[in-house]
Amino acid sequence: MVEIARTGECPECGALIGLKDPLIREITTCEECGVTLEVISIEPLLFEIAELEGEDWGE
Amino acid sequence: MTIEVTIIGGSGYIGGELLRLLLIHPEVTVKSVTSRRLMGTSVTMVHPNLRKFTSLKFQGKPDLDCDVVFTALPHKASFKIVPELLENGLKVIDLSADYRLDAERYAAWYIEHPQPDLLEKAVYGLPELNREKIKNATIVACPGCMATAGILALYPLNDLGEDILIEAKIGSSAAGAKVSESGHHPERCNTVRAYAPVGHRHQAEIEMIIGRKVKFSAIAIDMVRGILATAYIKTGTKIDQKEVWKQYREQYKNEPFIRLIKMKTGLYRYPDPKVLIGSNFCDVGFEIGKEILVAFGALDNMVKGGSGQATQNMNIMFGLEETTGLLYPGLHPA
Amino acid sequence: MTIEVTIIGGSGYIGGELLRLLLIHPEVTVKSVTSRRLMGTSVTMVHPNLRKFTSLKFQGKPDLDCDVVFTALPHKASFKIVPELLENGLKVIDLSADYRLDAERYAAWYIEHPQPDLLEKAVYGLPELNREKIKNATIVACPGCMATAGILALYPLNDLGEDILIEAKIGSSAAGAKVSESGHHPERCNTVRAYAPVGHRHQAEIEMIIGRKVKFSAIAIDMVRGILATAYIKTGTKIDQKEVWKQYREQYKNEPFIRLIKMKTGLYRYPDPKVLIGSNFCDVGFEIGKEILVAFGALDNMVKGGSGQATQNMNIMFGLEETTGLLYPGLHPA
Repeated sequence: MVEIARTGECPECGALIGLKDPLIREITTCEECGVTLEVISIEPLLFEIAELEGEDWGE
Repeated sequence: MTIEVTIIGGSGYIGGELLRLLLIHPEVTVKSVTSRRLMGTSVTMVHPNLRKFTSLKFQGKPDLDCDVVFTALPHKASFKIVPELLENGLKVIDLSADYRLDAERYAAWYIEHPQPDLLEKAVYGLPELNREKIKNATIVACPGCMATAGILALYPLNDLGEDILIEAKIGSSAAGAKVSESGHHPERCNTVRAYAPVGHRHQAEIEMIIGRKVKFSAIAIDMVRGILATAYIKTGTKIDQKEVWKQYREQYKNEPFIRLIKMKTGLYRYPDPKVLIGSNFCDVGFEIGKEILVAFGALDNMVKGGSGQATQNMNIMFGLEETTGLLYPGLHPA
Repeated sequence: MTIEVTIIGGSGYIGGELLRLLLIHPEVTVKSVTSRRLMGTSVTMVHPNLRKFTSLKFQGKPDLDCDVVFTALPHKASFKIVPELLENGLKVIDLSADYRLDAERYAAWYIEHPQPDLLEKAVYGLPELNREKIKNATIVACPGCMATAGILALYPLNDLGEDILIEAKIGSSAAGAKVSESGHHPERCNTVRAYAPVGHRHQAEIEMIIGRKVKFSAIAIDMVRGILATAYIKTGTKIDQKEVWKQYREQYKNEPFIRLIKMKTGLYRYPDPKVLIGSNFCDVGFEIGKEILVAFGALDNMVKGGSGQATQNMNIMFGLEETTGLLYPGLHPA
């Protein structure tokens, strides 16, 4: 069975993200904007921005 | 297909960078490089990075038995030569400001243009916006380095409104090889110098291309190569982020030298010339505030803002794959 | 011929520079890049200059279905992996200090070498001196960056005598990507820091190759990339300049990446890393005083002093033209 990559839209930047055989709660990263996402639905493939502890980046 | 090239005005930094790119360009042979001041001197005396890459000497007269001439002269010097080159049936790629603006703007910023007919024929050499015209051009006027960064940052955006401020932070190589008080190392190092807070001529180019008034300011910072243009657009309302992403993607999705940078993590979240040194990329990005949209354009002023863009135009004019001899990653760290 | 490459330890500056060179090398495909710490992260997150050049992600485990493995790990980490790689019939190019010295010197500077048989097989990866051995090597140990500059400056000289002092001035990228007090920008900028006036391990490599004792000191200066090694040789009498030129020419006349620089005019009269940024050249030169001969070696520590030399070794090991994917002029100014 050829693994079909499902695609869904990044909620942050709208980029199309393809995942083979996605799982609910699976964590992934949007390549275009680097946001960490959590799979919240398989059919259709939907993501939510995963809560991460604030990263200190500023000057 | 070998393109025979002559460079008129090869002793400066832009001339040197043209040589760096063209000497290793797979489809190019550099036939002659001129410099009246350094006639007879080896090119490598002024461009020591090119040792072992060329034994060319600066000539007083250009060898016009070639396919294309790059003119890298101080402003207003091109007027004396370009007409003759075109009459000889040569293609000309000019890196000065002499043929960039339309007649009306040129008169507003300088004086009446001395060669209006030529100005008419000249194509503004920004491939991402003018590719088709550049293909058939006989004279291409390469854009200013800061104008390139500002235009590429703003161009895709639809609702720009009327309140746009662009500030370009720029490195010392953009001031050229000629020594000066302002370029003297003890004075230039660690400076944050507002050398053109108003009235810089690149403003005219940006206004011409994006079709509205802008405020433009240039600040020299402690860097040799690089520009970051930050454009502050008053939007009045909070714009939808995905909509802005869409506008940039639509405009630049097939562009080999534009990268969209707006990241949530990592050290380089927005465009930054630090990772573009020596490369022909322009990194474009943005951020959204309550009543403001900030757009970014970063590039190496000597490559995408100068000799690289000129080479990109040459590739287009001669029907080559546009990235030929230009697909180099920036150095990091450098 | 396509060489399939895996890089073990790709998240550091040397790993990033290997990727910069290998991703645009005409005969190479990069199959995998490992980093335990950054497993699953895109390579471009740590090497943003490589955006649009690769979509590779860091892997925890290397893909060993390849032709050659570059190991760019902290010192002593290679011991754990290299044996297994060799048993798999892979060629290994190691950029650490683990296999550079002979057993005797290694024991003197560190501890008994844990893999004497492997150490025996390892070839010191300085092409200008070891080309034939590198051709048939299965494991190549790439030299230290300062050792490369010091050795190439001294090697051609016959009457070296016994009193040699080498001082290497070096940039911050050589200390690597790991943050530290010494690398903190406000402390590192404008410093002239004698961080290893005695006892630096590159001394052992230089002594091993030129076969006599030397004094070696390393000074960190305000530069990101670059090394200038100045070697002061007490000669007692004034040596004939032409004789010294002859020794250098004889040794290096066919070397594609060595340039002899001793000029009477111009700004760059002696070797200077300023014009070598991003290139694989080592510029070598000298000057003669009443009782002293000063020899110079300049290079980019990340290229000829690291990833470029490693790529040069790969070209030799796989019978490619040695300059393949490496003939780039340095950036100037930069």
